Amino acid sequence: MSILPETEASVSAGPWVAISEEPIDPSVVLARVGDPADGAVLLFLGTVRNHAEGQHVDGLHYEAYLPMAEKVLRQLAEEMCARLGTDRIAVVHRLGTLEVGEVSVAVAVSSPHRTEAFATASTLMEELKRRVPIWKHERYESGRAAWVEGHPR
Amino acid sequence: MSILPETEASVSAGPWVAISEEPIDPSVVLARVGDPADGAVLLFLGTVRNHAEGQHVDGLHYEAYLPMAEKVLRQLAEEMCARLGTDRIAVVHRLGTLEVGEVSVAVAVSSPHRTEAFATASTLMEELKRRVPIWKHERYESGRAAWVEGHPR
Amino acid sequence: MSAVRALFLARYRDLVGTDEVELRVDAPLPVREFVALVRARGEAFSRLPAAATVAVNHEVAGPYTFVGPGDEVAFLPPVSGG
Amino acid sequence: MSAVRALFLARYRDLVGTDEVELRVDAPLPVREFVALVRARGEAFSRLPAAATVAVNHEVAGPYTFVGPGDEVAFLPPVSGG
Repeated sequence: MSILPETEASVSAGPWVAISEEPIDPSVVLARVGDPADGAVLLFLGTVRNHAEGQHVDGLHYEAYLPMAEKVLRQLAEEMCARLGTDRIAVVHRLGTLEVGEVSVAVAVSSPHRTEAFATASTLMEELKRRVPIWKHERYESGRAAWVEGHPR
Repeated sequence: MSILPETEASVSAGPWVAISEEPIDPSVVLARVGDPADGAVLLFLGTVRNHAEGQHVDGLHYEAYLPMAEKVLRQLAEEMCARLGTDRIAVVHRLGTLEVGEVSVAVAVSSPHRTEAFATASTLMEELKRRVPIWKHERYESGRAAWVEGHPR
Repeated sequence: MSAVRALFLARYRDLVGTDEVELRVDAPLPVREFVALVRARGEAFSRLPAAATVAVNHEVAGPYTFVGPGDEVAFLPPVSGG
Repeated sequence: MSAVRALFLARYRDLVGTDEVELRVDAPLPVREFVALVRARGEAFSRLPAAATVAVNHEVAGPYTFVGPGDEVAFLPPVSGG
């Protein structure tokens, strides 16, 4: 027997966070944010580049330590929501094999004014690259492949 | 009789710039940028907020000094391209009557790394708000309407 | 033709009650004097700020930029696009 | 059960040649000692850095965090998501 009111579950949805092997659709991520009170919407997409450290890249593979990656990414999104004062943040990271040009990560933020949206999306990306246990394995034109570790820039 | 090679016209398309009464489709703006060499794509949307300076906003109207607005916006986009080192910038500003939630301006930038994309989109918006001769006429819930001048923040 | 077109945008149009007037100008004169000429056309025009931003032929002009026959001078309130 | 699961991610998995081993641990011990125990399992394991980042139960742990029976300890190379 529940004594909680039925509406309890919908009080605050929190940020939308996902890690998935499915291709990322930017318009779906964008649709997760926005509000009549917001004057700014920002969408960042990370895409697979055809070059890295002077080598020609053919494609890559992302691997995650999934339970921890999901937990850390959610914590991070919640920290950003606390800073923003709303839950209008969406973030999704792709796993598996990606070709050049495909979207590896998408972040959407909406806010009343543009400066918070820029700062939040930028900090979220910086911290994601620092904290979330996901690794990139690059395939080069030369036939070689290698794990990338850390972020030179 | 032309002595220019036929490919001349397609050497550099420059940034994509538009000022229009047509509703803005974010996915169309996004599609104007991106390149296999780019690892970052940024889309900024300005949307009509339901409040301004403590008043409830019902909707608004944008007016431009069109020939100058088009010229200044193009100059600005070209300055940003020069800074970025590529022409992968798209910007469109809406004119006419807009309801709450509609997109008034969209900026898309792609670049090899994310920091330049963030800096370019942010500076472009700042300069657009400072230099492009476009004015906002807000309609309030109270029935009053007023020109907005300058940008309090 | 010896006319200069003066355009009034946004709130300035509401202020003066028209979006455009033509002024007869026989010789080039500085923006500063041209603005004074416009403001002297009547009570409505005198509401324009003496230091209003103006653009000459789609380019923001300083007070000593010269305006002559055939030019287009636009009176621009502080902008609020974005 | 008195086992601790040790997981090896990304390049560390390639280095040791397996993604997981179980170690018998009768009493809790600091991460630092647990890592030494893993590295002593053989030549492949000794290639893991002595100061590798490890997570205990999905939380980054310092060298003096205690690891005990039932815990999951993951060896994490520097991350490169994004």
